Amino acid sequence: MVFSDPILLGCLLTVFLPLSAFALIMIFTRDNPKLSLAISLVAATIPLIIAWTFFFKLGGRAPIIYNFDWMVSDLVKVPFGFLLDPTSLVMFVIVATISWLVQVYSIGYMAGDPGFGRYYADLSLFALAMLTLVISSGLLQLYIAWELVGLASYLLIGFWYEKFSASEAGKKAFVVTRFGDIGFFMGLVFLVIFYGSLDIATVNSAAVANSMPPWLITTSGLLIFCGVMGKSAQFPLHVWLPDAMEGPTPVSALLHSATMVAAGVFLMTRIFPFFAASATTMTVILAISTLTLILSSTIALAATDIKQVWAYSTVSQLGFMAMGLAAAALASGTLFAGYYHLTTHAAFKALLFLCSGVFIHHFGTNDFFTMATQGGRKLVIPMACITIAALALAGIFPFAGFFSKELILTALAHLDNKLWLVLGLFGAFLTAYYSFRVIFVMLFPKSPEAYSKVPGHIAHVEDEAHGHGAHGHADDAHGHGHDEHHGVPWVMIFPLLVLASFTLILGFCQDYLEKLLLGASHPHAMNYFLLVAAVGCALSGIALAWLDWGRKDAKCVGFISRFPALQTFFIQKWYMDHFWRWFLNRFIYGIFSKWFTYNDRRVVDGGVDAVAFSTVGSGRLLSFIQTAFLQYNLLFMVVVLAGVGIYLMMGR
Amino acid sequence: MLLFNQLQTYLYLALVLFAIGLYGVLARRSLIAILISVELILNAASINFMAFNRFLAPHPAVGQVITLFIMAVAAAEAAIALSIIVAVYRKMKSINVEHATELRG
Amino acid sequence: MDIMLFGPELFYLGMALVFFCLTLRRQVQVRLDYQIALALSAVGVLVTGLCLFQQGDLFFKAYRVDLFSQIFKFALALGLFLVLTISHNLAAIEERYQAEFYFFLTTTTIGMMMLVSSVELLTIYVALELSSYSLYILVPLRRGDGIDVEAGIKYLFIGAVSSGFMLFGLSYIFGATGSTYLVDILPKMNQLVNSPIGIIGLLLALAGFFFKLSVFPFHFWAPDVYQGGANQVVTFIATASKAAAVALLLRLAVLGHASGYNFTIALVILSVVSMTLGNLVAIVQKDFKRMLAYSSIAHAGVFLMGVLTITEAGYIGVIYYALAYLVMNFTVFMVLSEVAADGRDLQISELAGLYRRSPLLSMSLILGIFALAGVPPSIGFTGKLLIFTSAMNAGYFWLVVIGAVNGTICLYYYLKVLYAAYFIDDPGLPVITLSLPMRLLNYALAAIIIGFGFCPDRIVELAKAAAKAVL
Amino acid sequence: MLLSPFVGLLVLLCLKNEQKFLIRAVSVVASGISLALSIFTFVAYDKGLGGLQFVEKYEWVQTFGITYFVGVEGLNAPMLLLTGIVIFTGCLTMWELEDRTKEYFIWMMALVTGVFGVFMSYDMFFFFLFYEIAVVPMYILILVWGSTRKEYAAMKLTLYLMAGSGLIIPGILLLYASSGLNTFNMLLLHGANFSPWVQKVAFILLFFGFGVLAAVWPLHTWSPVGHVAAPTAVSMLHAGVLMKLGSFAILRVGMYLLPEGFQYWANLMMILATAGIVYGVFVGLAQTDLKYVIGYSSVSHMGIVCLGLATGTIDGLNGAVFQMFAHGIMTALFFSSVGYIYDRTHTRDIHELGGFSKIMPVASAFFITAALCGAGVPGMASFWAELLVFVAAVQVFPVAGLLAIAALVLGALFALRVVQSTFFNEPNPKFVHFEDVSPFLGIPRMILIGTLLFFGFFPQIMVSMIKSSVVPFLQGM
Repeated sequence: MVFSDPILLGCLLTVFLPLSAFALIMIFTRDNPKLSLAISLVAATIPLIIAWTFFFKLGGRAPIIYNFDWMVSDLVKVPFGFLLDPTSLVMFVIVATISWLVQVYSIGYMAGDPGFGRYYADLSLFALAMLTLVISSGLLQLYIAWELVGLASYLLIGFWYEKFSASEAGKKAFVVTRFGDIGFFMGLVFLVIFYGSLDIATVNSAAVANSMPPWLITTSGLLIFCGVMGKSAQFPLHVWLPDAMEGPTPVSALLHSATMVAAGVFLMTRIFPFFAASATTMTVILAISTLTLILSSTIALAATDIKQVWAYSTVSQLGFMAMGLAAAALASGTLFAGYYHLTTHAAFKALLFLCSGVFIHHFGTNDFFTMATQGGRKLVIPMACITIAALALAGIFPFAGFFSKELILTALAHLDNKLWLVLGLFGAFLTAYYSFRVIFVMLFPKSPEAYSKVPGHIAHVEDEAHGHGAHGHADDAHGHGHDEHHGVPWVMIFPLLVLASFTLILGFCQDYLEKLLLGASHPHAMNYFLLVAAVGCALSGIALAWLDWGRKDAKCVGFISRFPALQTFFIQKWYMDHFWRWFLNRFIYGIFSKWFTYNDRRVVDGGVDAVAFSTVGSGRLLSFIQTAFLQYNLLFMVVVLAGVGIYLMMGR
Repeated sequence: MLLFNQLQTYLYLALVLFAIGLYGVLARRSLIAILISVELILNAASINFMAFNRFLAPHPAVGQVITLFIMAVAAAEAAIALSIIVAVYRKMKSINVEHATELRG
Repeated sequence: MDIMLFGPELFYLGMALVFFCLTLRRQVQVRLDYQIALALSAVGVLVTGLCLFQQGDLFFKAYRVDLFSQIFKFALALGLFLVLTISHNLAAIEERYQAEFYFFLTTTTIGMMMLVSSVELLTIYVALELSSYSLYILVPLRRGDGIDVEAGIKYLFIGAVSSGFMLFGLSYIFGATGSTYLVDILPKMNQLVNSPIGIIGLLLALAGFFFKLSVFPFHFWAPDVYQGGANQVVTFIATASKAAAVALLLRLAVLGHASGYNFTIALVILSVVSMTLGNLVAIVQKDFKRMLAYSSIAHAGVFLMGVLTITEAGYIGVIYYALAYLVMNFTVFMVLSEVAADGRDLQISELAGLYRRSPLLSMSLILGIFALAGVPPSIGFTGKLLIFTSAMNAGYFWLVVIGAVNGTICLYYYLKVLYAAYFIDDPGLPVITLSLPMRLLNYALAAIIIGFGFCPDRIVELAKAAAKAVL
Repeated sequence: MLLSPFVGLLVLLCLKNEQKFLIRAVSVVASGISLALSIFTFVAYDKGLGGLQFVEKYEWVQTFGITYFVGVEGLNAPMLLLTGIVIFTGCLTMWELEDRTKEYFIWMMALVTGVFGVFMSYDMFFFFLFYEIAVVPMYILILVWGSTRKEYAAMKLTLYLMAGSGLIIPGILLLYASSGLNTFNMLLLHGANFSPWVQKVAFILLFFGFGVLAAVWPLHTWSPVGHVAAPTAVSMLHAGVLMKLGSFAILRVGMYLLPEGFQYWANLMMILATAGIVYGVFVGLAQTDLKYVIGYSSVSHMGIVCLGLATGTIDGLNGAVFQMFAHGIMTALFFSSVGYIYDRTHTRDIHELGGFSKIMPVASAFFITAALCGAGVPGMASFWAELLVFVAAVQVFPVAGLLAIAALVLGALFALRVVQSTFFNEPNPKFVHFEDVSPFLGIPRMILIGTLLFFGFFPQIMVSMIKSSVVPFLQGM
């Protein structure tokens, strides 16, 4: 049956090839880099082909659903299945493509690393999980894949586990996303109990709204959004994503910018009608995502680690997508704006990371000021690509970001409250500023002394260990021997070019994609005011960046240094890390854990021991009855006998 | 009714004897004195048997037989007790019960 | 009069005569005495076994021979035989007294055999005294520094006072009912308990029997005697003597039950106190035998629990457990006397390294201890469970709860023994070698403890028939 | 199946102390046979037919209504499989044992006989008998082959469990006595009409009695101490199988025979279970000894089992039994990995260890897998179990259910904290020279992981098995 149905076969292959690649590498070929690579690449290429084939063959057709029983208990019925509709197909393609590109890229990036095999195994695991997530037909299956994605992320972030910061970051990522996932899980449990099915198609249908009271929809919607918050790094659970940059850069490109973190937003699009059924939910989402946008953009202003900048940029863009979706839902629009931004963002952000990876690989530092002073712009292709990507990020025509951002802003403009739009525009301005801060520094490097005033920047390599956090030397610990700076290998350049071309093309695929996703293209009236405002914000951001960083006699301090308090606030990341650390130490370890342990040792266990000791003690006490003196014994005997006798007489 | 022809008289007599014996057992410190007190208790029982036999029993011989048995058994008991007391004296050079206080706890 | 009815008693009487003659000899032949004793007691077991299914009355119906009595007689004969098997090295008793040791063991066995058959007050009294007096003498026979005579004197006086009480109580019962036959007394018990004379009589009478079983508050002799007596003598007291006492109590308990609710409550309290006190005090003991003495006090409480149900199930349980107790207690004492081959008192800590010194003995020790603690699959567990079951069936819920809790407490000190035997090692202590018969004995005991614990059916059926006879 | 460890025990008794290889081989073969048999029953059990299968029944003591009555149904088949797997892997794990090998395996076999017996018995007498047989050898196993305060731990564990038995005996006997049927046969007792008083009293006695073994909060303190002291395979068996005896017994004796009592006390069960889940995680967070950490995670996971039982729904029971199975395998894996590391480094302090992924990648992979399973990562068997339990719990006790789910976050933190400090970071130079798990010793761990993954990917095999009995079970209530 499987073989007679090529579509099903394709789906199954997509899932099981990476799985078997993971298993094979983990069990057998971990210590053989070549073979591991081959296995993993095969397992990445075939899904890629399948994805594109499906995309073109099935694009316009009605959703195809396969369902098999996975586990059937009583109330809980978990099917294992596939849902191929435009929403999943687009994401399918994105994931398969970037996944494949990153695998290719990593050949160069990770060459010589002792954990090469393990790296590819983990990538395969990720591919398995992410692809399953994308094409799964039920929410629970999606959740399972979601968790597995988290697992892969954990393994990949902590890939260089010898480093404390890396393993710590992995742990943080897992636990923080888990925090959100719990909400997701609770939401699913609510759905199971009150609705009975987790089938995506059913959940999206109107039946839900009819069978569940509104408060329940709101509650479960919000709970599910908790999962989105965790995975897509929305405030206040965004803290893990910047730390996740401890992982190898290709991983950051794949997981922590393009695909995995987008899974949250993908989930929102996946069950968009369900979310849209509750306005409260959507307002909350809108508020949170806007806050996230502003927060992360401001933090990015002050970051000196190139990956940190892009990480916060990712956070802000994810917030932006969520804003788009929420706004669309509130204004009864479509999911296209957010989804489109997701697509374009995947391309240009992956590009940004991969380019940065080239620099990091080459210079052995994450600090873009150092890269700049060491001649970063001499790597022409990466420099060009990174500039393209930054332009897209800033939302400049004709790059992809321009179109998708404009769509989201349009959606925001449809809202009654124009505050959202203003904040969105402000975010766009900040985005343009911080991305071109990087670009201008790299393009027009000054002398190292010029950057010494930049807070957080480490001027001398020797000082790195004392630098801001441990991020200063993220990648040089794994020592993959790039001391001789030979040219950048083609396996690393090739993905850059592919992605750059996507960045250029995607903007003009808007109509095609919209038609694909929504069935029809809505030629929307260009809101020229908005257009001007958006581009204006972006350009002013770029201009400000030029003033601060680009021009010859730039002060190289950033406009934000005029407000020292704010600057510190931003450098300290709004004290969110502090908050969580405080929360963890203070409440979890300090109060609950400590006192429960104390209680366990002293009260519960102590009680048990007390019973034991008092038993022994009473034995010792009672043993005094047995005196050595015969007549006391006899007396005792007589007295007891008399007592019993009296009792019997009384009771007569 | 004569006092000595009443069951109660003998029962009280036996009870008093029993009490004296019991007191002796508890109060005297000499092993031999304790032994004698035990014999008093046995004799109290004997008196009871005889009295009951005389006044109540359907079968006239039972109590007397029992008493005879008690006397025999008491003799044996005395013999055994005395022999052990002799052993005590040999090892402890004392027949005071207060000196036999090794085992405790 | 069918001689078979009185067969076992007659046989042991003959055996006693043989040893009486042997005691009169001038020169001492220890090995010969031992061989004769062992051979005769083995024959005795055989004889008793042959007489197992005899039935009838003797001596003007003062003496009842039924399955119940015969089972216990068999147990007694077996107990004697077992004790003699570990008497091959009587280091604790001077050689010239060893013939007397056998003699008195035999006479006390006769006394106990008579005890389990007696159904008349005077017979009971005489049999009880016969069995006790021999033991009074056996205890101070040990050579030692004086604790033996101290133990003997305490045993004697507590025993004498108790039997004095008993006799005094019996006299009241006799007076109130006009009969000395249990059969005649039983129907009159009901009105008897309403008079002070009846209550006092019954209470005092029970004193003597409780003394034998070492139920609280008549338990004071047990620790001292266990510690002070020679190991073999104590083994006999702890095994056979206990079985006889249980048998006697089973015969008499009907009386107590007939006396009504209050009396039963009193017995329940005594049972609870016995169990708890015995177990608690046992925890703090250092001397192995003394600990076992307290354990026996606790077991007396368990027996009492079964006895006071006065149901067939309870009696089955008690009979089963009495037999089981004989075997498992013997097992422990056997280990004890083998380890303390020179006849000394064994401290618990001196069991150190037993698993190395003699794996077989340590296995027996584990089985014996687990059986005493009521851990399955052992006869101890099954017996205890049967008793608890019957008590629960009779409605003593709290008694069972307390009993079960006590089961936990007792485990503590039993495990301390295992701890010493299994965990502590003293390399200085030599390996213990066992003769072939001893090894066989060990295996046999292990087989019995496990086998009958797991498949109690045959014994239960037997006990059922016996219980029917006595109820 | 009952016989194979028992026969193994007998054969072992006959072997000489010196024949270590033979001793090990015999025990491995014996446990292998029981594993094979348990797999056979699991596979051969006819789910469509349901009910009791492979029944053996003999009159044992007629007077007291004791029958030897064993059988297999959907509830105990997974438990038997679990036992088979754990004992087999446990025997393999202890292959290197040199000290008093023979005795060790004898006691192991005795223990396993008891465990199989409990799971299969349908007669309360034998149920209890086997229960005790399973519990008591622990004392000696810990005492002789244990570590870290073993005297204290062994004594504590045994007394604690025996105190539990002290509650069980009155409970069982109360059932026996008040039914008036003069039988220990559970199927017959099921039909008895117990008065409400009996239902309540007996249930609470049995719940706490068996709850001790199931480490129901707050009766759990023996468990971390015991696990720490016990030798590897014993920890595996103990946490993996023995603790399940307790929860299984609550299900089989308590809930089955006393439905009203269960209804009456369900809320208490729920509260204790939730307390255990949350509490175990919090306390575990503060531990630095690896085995303590696992011990408290067991407390937490057994809380999930108990919560599932307390719901009294099909999902809840399915989940509870599934969780028993999954947790058993998982903990066995945990302990076998820790045991391996401890045997070499002689420390279990997570601050002292470190970087073991470098030193022993395979051993660490085993542990990390277990830790992830413990954190409830999908793809492992325990995820499904927890899913079922949580859904049922939220349905029946919303607050408790949500609390329990929330504790999962901490569960993740809990697991990863240990993984991080033990296996990641720079290796402690003291331990660098140690070798990784040899392929032979890797086999048992691979089996355990394989089981976890197998039932993680194909949960339906397990769930349908359990369900085939749970449905009639609940109908009977």
